[in-house]
Amino acid sequence: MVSADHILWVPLLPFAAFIANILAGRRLKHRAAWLSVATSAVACAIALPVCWAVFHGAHFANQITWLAIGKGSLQFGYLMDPLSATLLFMVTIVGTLIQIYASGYMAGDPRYSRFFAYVSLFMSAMLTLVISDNYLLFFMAWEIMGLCSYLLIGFYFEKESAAKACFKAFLTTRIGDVGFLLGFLTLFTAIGTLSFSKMNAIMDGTYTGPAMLIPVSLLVAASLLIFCGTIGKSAQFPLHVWLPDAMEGPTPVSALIHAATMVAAGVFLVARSFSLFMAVRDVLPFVTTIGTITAFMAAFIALTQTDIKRILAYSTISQLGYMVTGLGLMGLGAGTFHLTTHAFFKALLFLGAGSVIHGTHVQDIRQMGGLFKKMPHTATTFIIASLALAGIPPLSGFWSKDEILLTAFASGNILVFGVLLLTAFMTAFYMFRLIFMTFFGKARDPHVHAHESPAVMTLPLWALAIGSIVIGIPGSPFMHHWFQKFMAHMTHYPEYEPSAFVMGCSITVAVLGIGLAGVIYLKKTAWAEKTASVFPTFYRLSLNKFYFDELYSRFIIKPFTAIGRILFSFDEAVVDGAVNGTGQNTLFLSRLKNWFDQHVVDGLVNFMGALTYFLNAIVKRLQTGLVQNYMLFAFLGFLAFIAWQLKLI
Amino acid sequence: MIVPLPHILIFSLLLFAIGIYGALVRRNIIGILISIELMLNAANINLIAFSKTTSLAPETGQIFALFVIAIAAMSAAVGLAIVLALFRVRKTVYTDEVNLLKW
Amino acid sequence: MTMPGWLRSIEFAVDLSFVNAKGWFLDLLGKFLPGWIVVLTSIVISGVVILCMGPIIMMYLTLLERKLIGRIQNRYGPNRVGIWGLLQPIADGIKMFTKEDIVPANADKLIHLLAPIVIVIPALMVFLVVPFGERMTAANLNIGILYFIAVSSITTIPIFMGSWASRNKYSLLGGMRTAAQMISYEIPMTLSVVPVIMMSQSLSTNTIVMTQCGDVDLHWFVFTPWGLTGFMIFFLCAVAECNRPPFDLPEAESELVAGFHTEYSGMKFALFYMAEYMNAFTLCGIATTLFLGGWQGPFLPSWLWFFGKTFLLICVMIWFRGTFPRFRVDQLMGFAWKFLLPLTLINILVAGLWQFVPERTAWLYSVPILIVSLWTLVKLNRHFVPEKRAYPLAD
Amino acid sequence: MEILTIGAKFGVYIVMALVLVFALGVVTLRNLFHSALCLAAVLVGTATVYLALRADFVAAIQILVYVGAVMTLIIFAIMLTEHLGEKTIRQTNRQSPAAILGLLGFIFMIGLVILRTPWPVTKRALATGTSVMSLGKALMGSYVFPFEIISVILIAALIGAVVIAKKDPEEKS
Repeated sequence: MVSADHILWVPLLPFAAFIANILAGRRLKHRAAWLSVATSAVACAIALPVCWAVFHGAHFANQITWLAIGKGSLQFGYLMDPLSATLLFMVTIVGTLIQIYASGYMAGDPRYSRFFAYVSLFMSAMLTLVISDNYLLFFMAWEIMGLCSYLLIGFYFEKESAAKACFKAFLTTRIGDVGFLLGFLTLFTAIGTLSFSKMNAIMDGTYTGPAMLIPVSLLVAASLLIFCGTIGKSAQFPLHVWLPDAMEGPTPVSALIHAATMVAAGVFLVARSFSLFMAVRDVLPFVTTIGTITAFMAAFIALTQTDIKRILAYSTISQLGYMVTGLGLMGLGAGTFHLTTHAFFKALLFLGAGSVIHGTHVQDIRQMGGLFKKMPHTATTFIIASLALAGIPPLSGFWSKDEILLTAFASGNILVFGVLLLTAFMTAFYMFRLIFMTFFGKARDPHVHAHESPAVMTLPLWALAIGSIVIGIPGSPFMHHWFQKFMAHMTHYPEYEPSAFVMGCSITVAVLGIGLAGVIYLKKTAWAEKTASVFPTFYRLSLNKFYFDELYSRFIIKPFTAIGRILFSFDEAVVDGAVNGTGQNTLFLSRLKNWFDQHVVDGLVNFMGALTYFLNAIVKRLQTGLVQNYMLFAFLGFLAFIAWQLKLI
Repeated sequence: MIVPLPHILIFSLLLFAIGIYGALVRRNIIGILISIELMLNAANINLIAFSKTTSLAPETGQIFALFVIAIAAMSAAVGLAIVLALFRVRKTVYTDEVNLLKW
Repeated sequence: MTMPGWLRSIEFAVDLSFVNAKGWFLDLLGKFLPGWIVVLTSIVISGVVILCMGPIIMMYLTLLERKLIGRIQNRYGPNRVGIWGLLQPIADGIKMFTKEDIVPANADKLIHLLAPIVIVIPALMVFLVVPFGERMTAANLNIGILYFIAVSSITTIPIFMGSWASRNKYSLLGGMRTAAQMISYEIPMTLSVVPVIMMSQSLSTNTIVMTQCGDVDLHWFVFTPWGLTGFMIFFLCAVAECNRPPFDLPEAESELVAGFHTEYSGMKFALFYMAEYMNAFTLCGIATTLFLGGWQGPFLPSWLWFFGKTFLLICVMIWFRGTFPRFRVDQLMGFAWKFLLPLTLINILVAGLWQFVPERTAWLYSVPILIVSLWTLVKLNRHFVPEKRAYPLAD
Repeated sequence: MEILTIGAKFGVYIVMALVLVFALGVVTLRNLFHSALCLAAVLVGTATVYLALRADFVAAIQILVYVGAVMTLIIFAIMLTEHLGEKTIRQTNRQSPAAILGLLGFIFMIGLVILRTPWPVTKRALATGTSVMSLGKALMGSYVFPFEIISVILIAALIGAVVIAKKDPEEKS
């Protein structure tokens, strides 16, 4: 356990940038961007050598006692094992590039410094999450990311839709977070520790600590609840509605948060607690089903979308579905590999779309067309990313998607394999539909004047393009599946031999998709409307996003509001009624008491006064001022005493 | 003991009664003082008479009589001094004219 | 040296002649009458003797005084009435009784009448205690001296009665002053008697005289230092008690006409006069019994010694009258309170000393103490300057 | 000889009666001076009663202190306060009937007590009169403390009386 404490600087630097930007944001003005980029770059510079060391088999971990509660104590620390190393590598690089791009994209925005403050805060939260070694620190970072997504989605809070979208995003992720919280607390009650390394040891049976009886039912509950966190955060099937609306935020935000890092956190969570899921095998089918459903459904909706960013959002959801299915099929390596590669080209796609919007100030692809010539850099990088996403062999997308398909096929889940193939076909189709409608063909909207983005935006695009080409190699046969073996160091999971059949199927499916898209949208543009009329129900379903929003609002929001209204009326009538009632009768009682006090108590007191005065009048006579009277009284008293003494009276 | 004891006690009782009467009735303060002297004398007679009959040492009664005489002399002296002061201030010696201390 | 037997029996017979006479008479009476009458008659006899002797002495004292004053003023006294004026007192008596008895108009008749009577009673009562000779004291009370002091203190009341009843400002003033003087001098007189009582261990006059007996070496108290001072103080107070000059300011003619008995005339005045002289005689008698050994004397019969000494003292008193000028009131009072009283206290102290220390050393101690105290007291009183009298009307 | 004792007893009773009469005089006489003189008579009478009770020292002291000193005080006071020759006004106040009633009750009750209780008369006391010697010893012996205190009180009373009676310097009346 060699410790690399300097790794702690990785999350702290962006945090420092966040504080600087928040406090001195107005004075920094455009320099705020350089501050954020600089800190991310330095963090990246620190992190890469450590990751390189971990790639070569090193393993770093260290804890400090954060909180001592009675006997037990809470340890916070960092854990650098293969999984966190890959994630750290991916997050730092992509984060820095996106921030460079954002400094160009956001130029001239009045709240420039505040944007970069939020981005830096997000970066520091993501980095802490990646290197954290226990569930609690993980959960804290997880929450801060939720906050940042809320702030960044609602960046243009003047727009009504943006405000509603960030609120919706925050609420849906919250539902997932609650599940995740309950999950790791039940886990804590089950195995008594929160730290990943100890949990892995317990699950693998190599734990040297005191033997303990672990109730399996608790583990099942814990894993399911933790998976809820993933569903919420990574926009899986029931809770995916917030991601498309999250596109209201500025594009770099969508790129950073809703493509590369934050949504990946959910998948990373499952990967991190993979030993738990391995220990509770029968939860995995549930995970896989959720994953496949999300993948298929998202892809299906993406087919008919017209907004460029919404299409990419749905494609992200479907790719996340892929990763979750991969993990569900015990393909830890496959899932993580796809996560890393997807981060690169999806970030590129979003940035490309960003520069398109930056150029044309329009988001609807039907108003675009023939932008290739006007925006060559953006177009080419965009096409490269789309090819990677579709899964064309030399690019990274093919290798990672192929791994997942191989795992599905090899582990015997033919139905899953089939659905995934269909999704792959649909992915290829809608990606290239997008390309052909925006970059090729004629300009549909005459008064849209596109222009190429400045260098500061195109350079990160090219960097990411190269990244998405290169990142696939470690997992590909050229490097003898180094990545899978690398992952195997961490936890043991079944590996399968690469099969030519699976590769063949995926390539054919991709080519078919591209071809069909080209035919419909380049040559025979009329067919587009026809397909809509051929499958009207499917078309309407896809267009309206399976009516999920309507369903939710219909079955969840409306009842809750109704219940709220009922409760409100109940409160109004009964509680306030009771309060006012008590108020009334206290008033009445006080008036009664006042009367009683006036007449009885004061009456009594006055009576006493009068009585004393009356008695006084009598006794007063006694004090005559004559000495001899007093002598006489004394003498008579004395006389009475004697008489009494002599028993005469 | 020429005279039997009860007779002397009766005699001192009567003398005492007359003294009280004087004290209660006379308006002149000096009159009151005189009657008080009378009462003290009556008490003295009793003391002397009892000193003869009680089991105590014979002279105790007489010694007490001496002390009573001393005290009586003192009371007369101070009383009359006060009367003089009163007379100088209020030009009167009659008790019912000196009755400011009343309700 | 002791006297021969026969001379002693003669002397003894003469001495007790009176006593024997009375005894003989009583025995005679006893034969016929029951016992209690005998006792009664003995009381009556001694009572009658005193009652007669008192006025007679008083009368001849007045004569003696006028004779002596005359002699002092280089003139003969009264010698017209009888041989050497012997019948003069009788003449005065008759004058007194026949004079008209004037009573002031709004005087308090009863009190006016009572005053002279009440003043004579104590004067006579004192004779009871005076030891005229051996076994010749009327009643040998064991509280003799105290009786004497008590009775002599009663005299202030009649003076008040006299001065108050006569409704006369001068008599009232005189009465007040006399009373004040008599009270002031009563205290030193009483205290000067204390040493004598201490020495003779008893109050009765008889035992006092007996303690001073001795055939030749007479143990009279006057020969002891405290005795001498005591005698001087007692004698001065006595003079003051009887209001005789030089202490007779209150009824001095020049000042307040006649003091408290100005309004008196005739019989009442005579009584006042008699009381005064009887007081003088008894005081001198008591002085002799206390200090000059009473009837103690080598040869002569006891009563002769007593009368001799008493008349000697009376002559001294009369001599005082002839020679000393009158005291002023404040000097009078000052002398009593500031000179005599401290001196008597010191005298008592010395007598106390005398009691516990042998004769020889006692003399050594007491004489210087007394001399020093006398000297200091004189020194202290010398600076006495009366406050300046204010004459509001004069200026 | 018992005739003498009877005579003496008779004499004592006469003295007692006289004393009571004079006492009434003290209380009822309108002229204050007369009542003071009656008081003197009463005092002398009580002295004779003391003699009858064989307490001659006390009798002498009684006369010396009471008649000599206290009477003088009283008479001085009367002279200083009485307006010479002023017609003496009513001397008794209104409460005499009540007082008399009370007194009669009082006399009746105490008289009852005196007559009813059997007074113990010890033979020894009857016989001897007290000599002045034993009185002196007692005074200086067991009663020396009260004796000293009495002297202190006398001094205090003396000074007190002087201070009270003295005319204040600024008071010119």
